[in-house]
Amino acid sequence: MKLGYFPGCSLHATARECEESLRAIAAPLDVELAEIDDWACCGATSAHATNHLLSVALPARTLALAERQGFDTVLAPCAACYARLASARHELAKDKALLERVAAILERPFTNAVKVVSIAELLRDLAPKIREQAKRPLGGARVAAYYGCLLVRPTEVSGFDDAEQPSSMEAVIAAAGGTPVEWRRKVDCCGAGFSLSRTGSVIRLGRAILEDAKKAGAEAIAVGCPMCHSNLDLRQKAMSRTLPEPLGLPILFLSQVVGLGLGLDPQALGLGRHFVGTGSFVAKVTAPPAPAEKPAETKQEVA
Amino acid sequence: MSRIGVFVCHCGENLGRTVDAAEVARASGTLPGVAHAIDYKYMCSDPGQALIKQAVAEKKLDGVVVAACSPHMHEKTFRRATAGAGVNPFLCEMANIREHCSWIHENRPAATAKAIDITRSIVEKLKRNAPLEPIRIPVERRALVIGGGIAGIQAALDIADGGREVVLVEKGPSIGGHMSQLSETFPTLDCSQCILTPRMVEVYQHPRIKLLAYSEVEAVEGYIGNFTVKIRRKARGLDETKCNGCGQCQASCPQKKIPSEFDAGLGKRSAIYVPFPQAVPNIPVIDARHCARWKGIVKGLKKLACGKCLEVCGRGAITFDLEDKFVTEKVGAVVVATGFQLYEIGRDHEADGLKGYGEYGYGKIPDVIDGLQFERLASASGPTAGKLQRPSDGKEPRTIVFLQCVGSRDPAKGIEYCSKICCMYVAKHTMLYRHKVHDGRAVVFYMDVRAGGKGYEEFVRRAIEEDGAEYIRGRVSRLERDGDVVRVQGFDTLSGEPVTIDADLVVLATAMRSQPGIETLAQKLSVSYDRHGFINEAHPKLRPVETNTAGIFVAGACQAPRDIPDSVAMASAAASKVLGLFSNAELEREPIVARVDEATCAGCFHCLRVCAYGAVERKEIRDKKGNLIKVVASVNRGVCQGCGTCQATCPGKSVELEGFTDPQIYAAINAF
Amino acid sequence: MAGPASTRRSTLAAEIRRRTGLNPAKCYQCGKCSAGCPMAEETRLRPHDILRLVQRGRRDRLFADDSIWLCLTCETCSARCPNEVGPARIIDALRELALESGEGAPPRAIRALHESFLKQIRRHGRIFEFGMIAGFKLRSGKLFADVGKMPATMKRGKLALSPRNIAGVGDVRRIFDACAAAAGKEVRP
Amino acid sequence: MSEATTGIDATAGTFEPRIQAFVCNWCTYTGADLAGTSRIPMAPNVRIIRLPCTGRIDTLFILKAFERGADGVIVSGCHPNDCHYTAGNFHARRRFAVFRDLIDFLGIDPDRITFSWVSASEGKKWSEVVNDTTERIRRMGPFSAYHGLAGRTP
Repeated sequence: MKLGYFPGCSLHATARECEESLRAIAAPLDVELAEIDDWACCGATSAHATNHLLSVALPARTLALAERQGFDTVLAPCAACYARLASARHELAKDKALLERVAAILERPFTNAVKVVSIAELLRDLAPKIREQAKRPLGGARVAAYYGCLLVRPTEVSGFDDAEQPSSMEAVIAAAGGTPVEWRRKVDCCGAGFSLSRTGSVIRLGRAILEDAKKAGAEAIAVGCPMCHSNLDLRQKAMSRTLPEPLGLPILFLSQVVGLGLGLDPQALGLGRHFVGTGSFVAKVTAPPAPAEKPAETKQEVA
Repeated sequence: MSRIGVFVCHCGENLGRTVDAAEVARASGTLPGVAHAIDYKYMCSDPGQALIKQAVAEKKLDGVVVAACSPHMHEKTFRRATAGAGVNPFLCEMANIREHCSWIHENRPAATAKAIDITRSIVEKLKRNAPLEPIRIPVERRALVIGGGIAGIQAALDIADGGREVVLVEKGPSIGGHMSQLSETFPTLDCSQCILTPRMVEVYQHPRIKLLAYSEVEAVEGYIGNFTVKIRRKARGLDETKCNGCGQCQASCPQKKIPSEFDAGLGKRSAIYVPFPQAVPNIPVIDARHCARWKGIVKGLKKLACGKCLEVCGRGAITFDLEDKFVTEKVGAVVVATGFQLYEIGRDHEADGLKGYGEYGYGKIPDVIDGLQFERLASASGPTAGKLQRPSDGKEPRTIVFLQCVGSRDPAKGIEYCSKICCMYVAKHTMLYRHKVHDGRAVVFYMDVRAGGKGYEEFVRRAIEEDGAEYIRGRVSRLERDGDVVRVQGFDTLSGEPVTIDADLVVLATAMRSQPGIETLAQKLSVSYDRHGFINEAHPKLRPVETNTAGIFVAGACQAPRDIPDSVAMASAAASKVLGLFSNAELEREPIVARVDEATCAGCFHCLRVCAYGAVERKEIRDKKGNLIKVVASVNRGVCQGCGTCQATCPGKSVELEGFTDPQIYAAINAF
Repeated sequence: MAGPASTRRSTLAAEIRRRTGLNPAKCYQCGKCSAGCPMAEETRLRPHDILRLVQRGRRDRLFADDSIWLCLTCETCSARCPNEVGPARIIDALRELALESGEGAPPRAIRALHESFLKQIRRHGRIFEFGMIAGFKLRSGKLFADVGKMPATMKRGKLALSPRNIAGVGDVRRIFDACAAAAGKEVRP
Repeated sequence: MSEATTGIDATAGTFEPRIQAFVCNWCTYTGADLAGTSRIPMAPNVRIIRLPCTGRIDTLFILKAFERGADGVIVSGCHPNDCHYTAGNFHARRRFAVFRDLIDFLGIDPDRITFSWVSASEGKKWSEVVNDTTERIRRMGPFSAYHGLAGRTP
């Protein structure tokens, strides 16, 4: 499978581990990631909060490039980029006049023909292959799937999963050999774009998410969004401050979880770049299997 | 027809503003064949009608055109006046120059010109009208009532008490409907079963009511006064005439873990069962899906399992006869009273365009129940004998949160209408709960309280003021299971603050929906229904219990969400309509029906295929010696409803619809 | 209450409808949006308040404080709204309106973020977080917030120090100018 | 077309289309009544002929109307599933689907005919159908291809 790859700004910077793990798992899963040449930023929150036309035109430029470069599907592993690309695509498909207007602004041919997929959707569809390739099932480690906002909303844009009770990431975690955790806050908002500008809100919202995952028995959280990741990882220390003890919940990209399941090298998956240490979690899930009666023992350990 | 009178109405000031009525009369007077044309202030008034009668007599008129309001308003009035003047009423037509002209145009010359056009067109049509005689058809003075809930029971009893026979068909094993499941009823808090069961017994014992429970309407043929109804009597697996309702079979059945429909899934029943102790008829049915022996018989096994019930039945009533039987009944009128079902918040009904509530857990949280389940929990005859115990662990809930408008008034989930009864029953639930658990908390999330009805507003106020129900105005965003509580995340729009409540039990006032399969039944009956499957009444104000098919009436919640008093009132109204219909051995109807010209009919029977009523029949034409010459179409004037589709379909122009014949329509077009 | 509210209402609600294709009159004030809003406890106006004020044409109250700028666009309100009113998109349109008309502006920090962010895109075609963060700090006055995080972030290879423009940066600048022209002023919070 | 109608033409000095409407008694006629009781203004160019059901509308009626000088025709009845006679509107729809192909052949631009569904509660929609059709026909100009035929009777 060949996909047009739209890394977005974060995957080249704060979310490098996302890109590293994604590239690492691509080969074993028969996915070819071809970066869209000369892509530009999707505009993120700042564009749609200030100028609607800009918030459509910036993603449209990238979609037009992908179209010209011969891709029929674009993967946007960052949930925020995915939401902007998919929203623009959705709106342009609905509104022919807008499509013409945007094509004129872009000064390039554009038919809005390219599909946009999220990381959760892609990996869910690859779940059978993940299950088949999984070299080192995660020993049943309890992982909470965190969708946040942008993977499942707006519902008319996303639509690959249920907006309130989604299950695609759980399917991926299970395929990689982990045990998905049932918890309450998987579609809550972490504060997203306020990470820098209104840190207090992010701390409040993120803390509630982490506490609930912890209460549900999660040993790690899997995310599909670099913004969620940086909020929950980088600011976890601050979120723990009012609590009796640090939360200590590693925040992994979904691609990293899959990579661990496929038995790939943790360093290659970027697991050394996290603020909340992933060491003990990685050590646990990569522990050499006990000689006999392995499944039962592992289960006991987890329980 | 050469002596037509044209009568132009001013309708007080209504017409005069934009249409010059005198000018319309003047212009009409010049039309060939018009012998008389006048205008008058109110043609529909007594003096106005007297003018028509006088003109007919004096000017020897043989046709009347009244240029005034819509024929839907006063066609009957003026046809009666025309008949009173000694002219066939179908030689009177109306030109609609009010609704279709003066009320919608501003430009006086243009509107006047249009009014003249309209009148001329009608005059030309009228010249081709033929005198018609009303059709008289015999009436089978028995009624069919479909549905044995409170509406059906009431309709059946009223008709039977009025002296006419009734066939009452109920789909389930017992009559009683949803009302039999209720604990208490608003706004009096009297016990539902205490007032209902005597009525159920009355039905059973009534000499003029034939009760066919566990039965469904299979096919309907015929027309007002003359319906033939085929009814499927579903196999109970036992002989009703031998069973005395002792209940031993039920007690002996080893299969006891089947969720009880009557207890809304909260209680259990056996595979051979009577749905509830007061059931009418008090005769069990065998549940084909769960009875091991029945399944064995269906599979054709040699060695059959169980048979405990067979052993204990002292009367040999249990036969395991699995064949459905069919009976045919002839009736003159039908009352549809099939009731409702409740909206479910899961995803099972996506095919119906209903989305379910993911934010409320799609029905997977055990301590989130619906209003009917709460009724069963609160009912003395319920699975907990009236002790309030929540489903998950049997604990008595200390805090109950009630959510109104779940599924109702929620276009995003597929239903935009108000279910009407929920405001009242939620208030009732809070009272029942607070009467049982004095220190418990009853919180209601509502959007508006709609308590229009006698004693209704007072009832809701009592729940709030005397019984301490806490009403919070706002919809709930999310329900989550958190340990052993259900977390309710809401907002109080009146104080402007978020509200989070940890509830032991959450009760959803889910929407009332039409019954599943109602579309199929409606099609059998040729009655129309709205996009939610509620049966359409003939007129929302003036003909609320009639349908658009003559002789078929509607009562209760199958027409729209209804409470008990409304359903009963509708049922009595429908019954009185039925009795009115039955007050004569024959009935008269408008002769707007199709007629076949047998001389030109080629016998292609396209007309027969397009007729929605089965009114077209094959008729053999024979010579004097009895040799078959040809087969032609023939219209049963009693069955024909007068849509005219046959006429437009006929390739040989051999069908004419009386009152709307081709010559009449072409004359109207030619006058354009 | 100030002013002839009835005439104002129709213009604001109609303006929102024109921009978004959404009809604010569909809101019946159930408050489900506010019940699920993650920012409801921090804002003075909650989503249903905002819809009400749009219906009543109260631009003055809508633009008087930070509320509309504190929306995270998490879309929870839109996902659960029984009438599919689309509060999140309407709030976006209000922000756009406020900027265009100059009636309202985001709080300094949020404004600084949007400004730095858009400036970066305009300049390079992409975001270079180091430059963006530096710009944000200068604009917001939050000079010392998070400085402790910088070395740790860099150590993890997560901040690229030197920006590089994309080849089509001219393209991007033209898009900015065209969109700004359409909005009647420069895109600049 | 008689002298009386010239009132329309004279007022504007521009082309005033003449439009014949064939409507069913139960839905559209009643909807048009509702437009009247609601006093919804609309173009005065349409003349209504009432029939029990769209199922009764013979396609020849439409041709006849054009022959008699109509510039446009409206055919309107109940919404699908809402037919007073259960299915008459479905039969009509099938008939008109075939008819549409034919009228082009007969030299009538299919755009001169409006098919619509207007229920008894859609007075507003009826006014829109009337106004839209009038405007469209006004733009299309008069229909004169059949004028030579006028005067004949069926």
